[in-house]
Amino acid sequence: MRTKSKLRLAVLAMAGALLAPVAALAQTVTMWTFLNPASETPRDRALKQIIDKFETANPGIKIKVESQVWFTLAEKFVMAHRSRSAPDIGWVNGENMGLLVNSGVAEDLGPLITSKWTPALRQDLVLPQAYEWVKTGGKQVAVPIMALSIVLFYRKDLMREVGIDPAGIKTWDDLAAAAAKMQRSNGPNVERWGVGMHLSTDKTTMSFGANALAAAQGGKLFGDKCSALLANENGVRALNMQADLIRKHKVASQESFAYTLDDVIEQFIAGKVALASSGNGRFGNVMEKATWNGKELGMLPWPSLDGKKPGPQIMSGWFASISKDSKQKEAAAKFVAYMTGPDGMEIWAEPGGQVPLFKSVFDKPVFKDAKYDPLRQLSQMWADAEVWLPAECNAARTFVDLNTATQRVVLGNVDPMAALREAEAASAGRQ
Amino acid sequence: MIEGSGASIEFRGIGKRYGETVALADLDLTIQPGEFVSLLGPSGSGKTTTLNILAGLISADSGSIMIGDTDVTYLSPDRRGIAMVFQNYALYPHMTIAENLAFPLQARGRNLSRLAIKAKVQDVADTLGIGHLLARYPKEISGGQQQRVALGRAMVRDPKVFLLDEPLSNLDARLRLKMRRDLKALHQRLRSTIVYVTHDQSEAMSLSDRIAIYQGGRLQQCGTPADIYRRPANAFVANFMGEREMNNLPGTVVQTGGGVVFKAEGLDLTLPSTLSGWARFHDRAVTLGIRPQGVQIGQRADATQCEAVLRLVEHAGTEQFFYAQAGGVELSGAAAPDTPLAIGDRVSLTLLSRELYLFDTASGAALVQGGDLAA
Amino acid sequence: MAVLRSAPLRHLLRGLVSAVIVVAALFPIFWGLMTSLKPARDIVTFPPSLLPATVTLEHYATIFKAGALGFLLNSLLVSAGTVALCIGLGALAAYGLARFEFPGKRAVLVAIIAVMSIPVASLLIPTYTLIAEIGLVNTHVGLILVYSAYQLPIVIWILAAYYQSLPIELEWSAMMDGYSRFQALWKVVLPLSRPGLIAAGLFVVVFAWNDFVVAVTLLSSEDTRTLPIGIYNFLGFYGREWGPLLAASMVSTIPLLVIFVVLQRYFMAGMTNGSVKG
Amino acid sequence: MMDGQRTPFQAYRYLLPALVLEAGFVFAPLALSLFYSVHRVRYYQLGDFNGVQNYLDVLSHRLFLNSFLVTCSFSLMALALTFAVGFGLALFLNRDTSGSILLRTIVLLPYVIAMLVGSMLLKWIFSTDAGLVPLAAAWFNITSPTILADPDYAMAAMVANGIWRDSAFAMVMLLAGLRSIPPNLILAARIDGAGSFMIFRRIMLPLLRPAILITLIRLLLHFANVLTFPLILTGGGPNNATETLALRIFRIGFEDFDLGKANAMAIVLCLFNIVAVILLLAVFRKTRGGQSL
Repeated sequence: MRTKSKLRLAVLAMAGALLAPVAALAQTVTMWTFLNPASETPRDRALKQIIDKFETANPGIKIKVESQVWFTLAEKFVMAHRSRSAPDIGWVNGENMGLLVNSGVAEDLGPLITSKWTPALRQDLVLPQAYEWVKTGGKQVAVPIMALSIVLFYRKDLMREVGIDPAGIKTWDDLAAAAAKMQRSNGPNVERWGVGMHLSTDKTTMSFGANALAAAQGGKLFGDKCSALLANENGVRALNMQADLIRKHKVASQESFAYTLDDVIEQFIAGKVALASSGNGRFGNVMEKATWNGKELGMLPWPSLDGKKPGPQIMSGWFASISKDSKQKEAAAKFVAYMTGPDGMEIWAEPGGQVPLFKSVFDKPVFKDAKYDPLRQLSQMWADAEVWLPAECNAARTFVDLNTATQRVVLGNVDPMAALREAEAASAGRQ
Repeated sequence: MIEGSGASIEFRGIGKRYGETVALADLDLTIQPGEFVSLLGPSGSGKTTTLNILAGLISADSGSIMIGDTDVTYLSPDRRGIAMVFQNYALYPHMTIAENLAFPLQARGRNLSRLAIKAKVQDVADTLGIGHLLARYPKEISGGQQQRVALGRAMVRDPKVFLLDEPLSNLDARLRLKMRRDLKALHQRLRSTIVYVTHDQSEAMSLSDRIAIYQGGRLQQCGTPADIYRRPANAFVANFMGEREMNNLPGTVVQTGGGVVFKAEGLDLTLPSTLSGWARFHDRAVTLGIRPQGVQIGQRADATQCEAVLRLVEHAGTEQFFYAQAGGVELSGAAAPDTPLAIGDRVSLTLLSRELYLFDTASGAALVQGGDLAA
Repeated sequence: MAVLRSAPLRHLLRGLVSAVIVVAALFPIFWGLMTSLKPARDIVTFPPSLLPATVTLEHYATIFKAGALGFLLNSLLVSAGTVALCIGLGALAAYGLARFEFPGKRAVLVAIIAVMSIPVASLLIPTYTLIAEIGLVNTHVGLILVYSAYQLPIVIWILAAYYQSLPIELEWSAMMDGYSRFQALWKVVLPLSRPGLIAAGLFVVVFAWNDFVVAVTLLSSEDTRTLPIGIYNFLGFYGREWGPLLAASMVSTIPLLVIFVVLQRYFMAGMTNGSVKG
Repeated sequence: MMDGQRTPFQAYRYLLPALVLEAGFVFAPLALSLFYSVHRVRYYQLGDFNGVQNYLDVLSHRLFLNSFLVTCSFSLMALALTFAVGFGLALFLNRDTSGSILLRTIVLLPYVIAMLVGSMLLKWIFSTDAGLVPLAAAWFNITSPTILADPDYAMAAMVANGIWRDSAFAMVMLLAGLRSIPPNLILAARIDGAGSFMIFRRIMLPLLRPAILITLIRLLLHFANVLTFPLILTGGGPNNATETLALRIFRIGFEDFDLGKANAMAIVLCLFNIVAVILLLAVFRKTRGGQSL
């Protein structure tokens, strides 16, 4: 028996050694974000600057960043909360806001941040709805860091080449025609597709069809109690429009069904597609990395089915929330307030390339430069067509349902209405 | 010469090396049709290599092999018309005895009907007395029965040549004796050529028409059991044959006034007059060999004598073996079972002349022996 | 068999099949390696070039800047811990199974088979809850314990078979010589079982080093992240930037390759003794 | 006994630590899974008991049948081909020549590198962007197929992923089986006049039965439950053509945030495994009759 207890001791000792937790400093605020301050993209650099400036101004507080994959960030935050290992601050993307709102893991930021605002600051907001959007039961569960929408990227050089005026693209048919002109083939192989679509059922977000449908329904995708509004005439038209880009107009690769948003952007950067949807947040990144002249990057307002009004800008973005379990809510709130306040916004705009969420920041002389025109254009587009889908609904997966329906129609030869009914049921099943 | 249904086998200059090691050196050996030949030797002596080359399991580096009139040197095992019984029987564990026996008959190119196979299997099984075991699996029968199945699997094809690789070594002593007898009887009846590998000299002696004895990859001698026992070609063969090792006394032969004397360490043995011719070996280092059976208690006329003290006595049923100190050497000898022997007794020993051998110490080659009175 | 059916045709055929095997097995890895050495702009050009026109280590620099070294160390720690725990507990348990008849033996054997057939995917969520409950979520210990629980059955299975192939007389004689049963296991059985231990250890390493499904669930912070999670995150950070992704993949592959190339003969020998005899 | 009183329970002194670990980290989560599966668990928050509702929900979903069939067809195809290739490799590389040893090591590489990495490498090869597929298509002068966006090709790609990675596993197991056949038996059969095919069919195959069975069971369980292949290589698409049961569990749990249903599905997958193994055993038992004389 002696040898055995020795063995047990050894096992315990080994376990103990591994268990020894990393000692945490008293005033270290941990933040989960999808950015990586050590990296070089514009937004990464902006975050680094914000943290540096904040830490200089507040020597007692250290901000520790732990980078996560963007598409699992929200769920990780909620799960970590359940296991009492959540960070103080967690970033949540708009598509997954339902998770945050429904799970109740976020501290009310009203008393900590927004109630401290001056009336002047309130008047200064570019997107007041972004704040209202993440209020539930009077509680402010998060505040916006950057607003994003899925926009249409295009290449000015290609448009010029084929002689199309971007302003003339009003309907989806216009878009298909423009795309067809910009497409380049070499024998049986297409070297450059007209449009890049992300129709995968994996890690996805709003696609063309979802935008068209929302436009046709006056900006609505959900009815009461998060029931998705898909299976109707508009839905069929939107779905067919999306599917026709592949099967009829042949301006999008069938591989679209395997593409995620990331894939499409990579294609666009590589010059393999002429038009692509993307989060506007990547504008700077695309410009920098493009294998063509990045200055030729432009944004189009969304077309619509009838061409009367541009399609909606379905708003999303990154939001900051503070865990209810945080032991240092005050310090965390201080940083969040800084990061999302006017000072932080200036850095998000330059070098971050984001639309600052305070008008006063945009009015500063430095932002008069032409290189900020895209940001101005964006905020104009938002003003024209801003739409917020209900925060409490699991919208991200409803977009997937719509993609699934499109795949069913094109690859499975299912009737569009039937496919949409399935999608609607699937969406309802998870709310 | 025995005539039979077996085929002759001829090894011509067969050699096999593994790197620096010579497994078999330049083997020439002819086996007559129907002959039972044992390959005898210690492990690593080349006997199993010979068998495996004959079976086609390994290929020779040089030389050729004939079975009957066919040169089989480059033939695969299944085309040599041989059958083999392995030391551990190599019964197929997943087949019943019947299936095991039928297996060789189902091999490619043997278009036998189901019925014919069945009849043949039954026939062979009955011959070997295992007809009642056909439905069982190998692990369900005894070692002796497994041995018979292995034999039966070899017999079922009526091969011209049987190869048996120490087939009795996994059996207990009594069963081994019984199987030995059965095997002999079987050979008498079948008259196939049998090549039998063993390291047990008594097995080889009792079974074989001829014995080929190996050492260090070389064939030392090939002859009838009596021949090999009586006329060993060298000290190794002489020592290997027989239940017990010979007494080996290194020394010299000298001619003195009293006759021819063999001088060993601290012991002078005066040879009888019949062996006076041995004086001609006076100029070389020789070894006097004598089997224990040739060392007896008591005095006899015209035989070599010496005085000794008994050191150890073993009773072995039919006889007694003793070890006695004579001068500087120890001699082992045999006595009748009822002879009173006690340790410490002083005895007179007689060394029977016909049991005396003289070997060249350096080469081990036999020079002369007491049985050859002409010498 | 050795009896000469000397045909150069056979050699040619063998060589051809071998070549096909090598290409099929290695091409994806080779292609990944070459891609990881190409500058970003060359990666997506058509037609693709097999070898990089210009070799760059920029992608490797990128991933090491993003903390790949830390992930590598975490993976080493977790793998080593899992192997140690699995072998430790497995060697004991396998001995119990190999050398004793006891009530409940059948139940234990069935349980071992059962554990091998439970899908890891189905346990992820409750395991997370449980691990969180005992405060081991986002720790290496938690991961090691879970990995070990998943891999112990195969370790026990391999080792029990290996022990059974060893003559029990060796232990008996050790016990005659005054060793306790446990000491006999430690001093006689285990040293003789080295191939079995290595084979079992390699199975465990392959799992622990490569797993990402379990780790992605149980780990959250950057400090604890193992290499596959690091790579999975690169997938999120860099999207389709194949350069850094493939560079990270190559980095994750090298340590295991080395281990396997060195130990592969033990791997075969350890599996050979009895573990497939049921 | 020398080290204390011998009892029938002595063995448990050796087994206990392992049993405790299994109980804690396999059986307890399994029990918890069962518990969750009969509760409403939304957004990682335990809700009310709701009986078999979760089971009814997941089983009645259109995609359940789809993923069930996908899992079945993927498992069977991957199993058959991987086993065949693995067996071929084992026979081809059975001898211990230095060439065989080198080849065995090479074949093992896809098995030892991370599944995630392997699947990513293959995705890179199969994607149109890498240029290999269009290049190959150009050789044959056909339109370049979009492998990952075509339901059939995507399934084929996943099966290829399985073969590429796991043939080595089958090879190792079967080689081990081959090694456990006493060489004498093969020699004896050869001398008994059996040709290579007969030796293979009558001696090797029957004696390999345990090894074959274990290989098949482990491969089947691996394929039926594999998550990484569809998650990384195909994302379950297109048109859910490669969405296996395991991926669906993952999706329901981590994308729909419905742990109740995910666990119900997990229990269903467990049962699927058990049934699959029982079926395999039954098929195996049946074939046994055929080999007798």
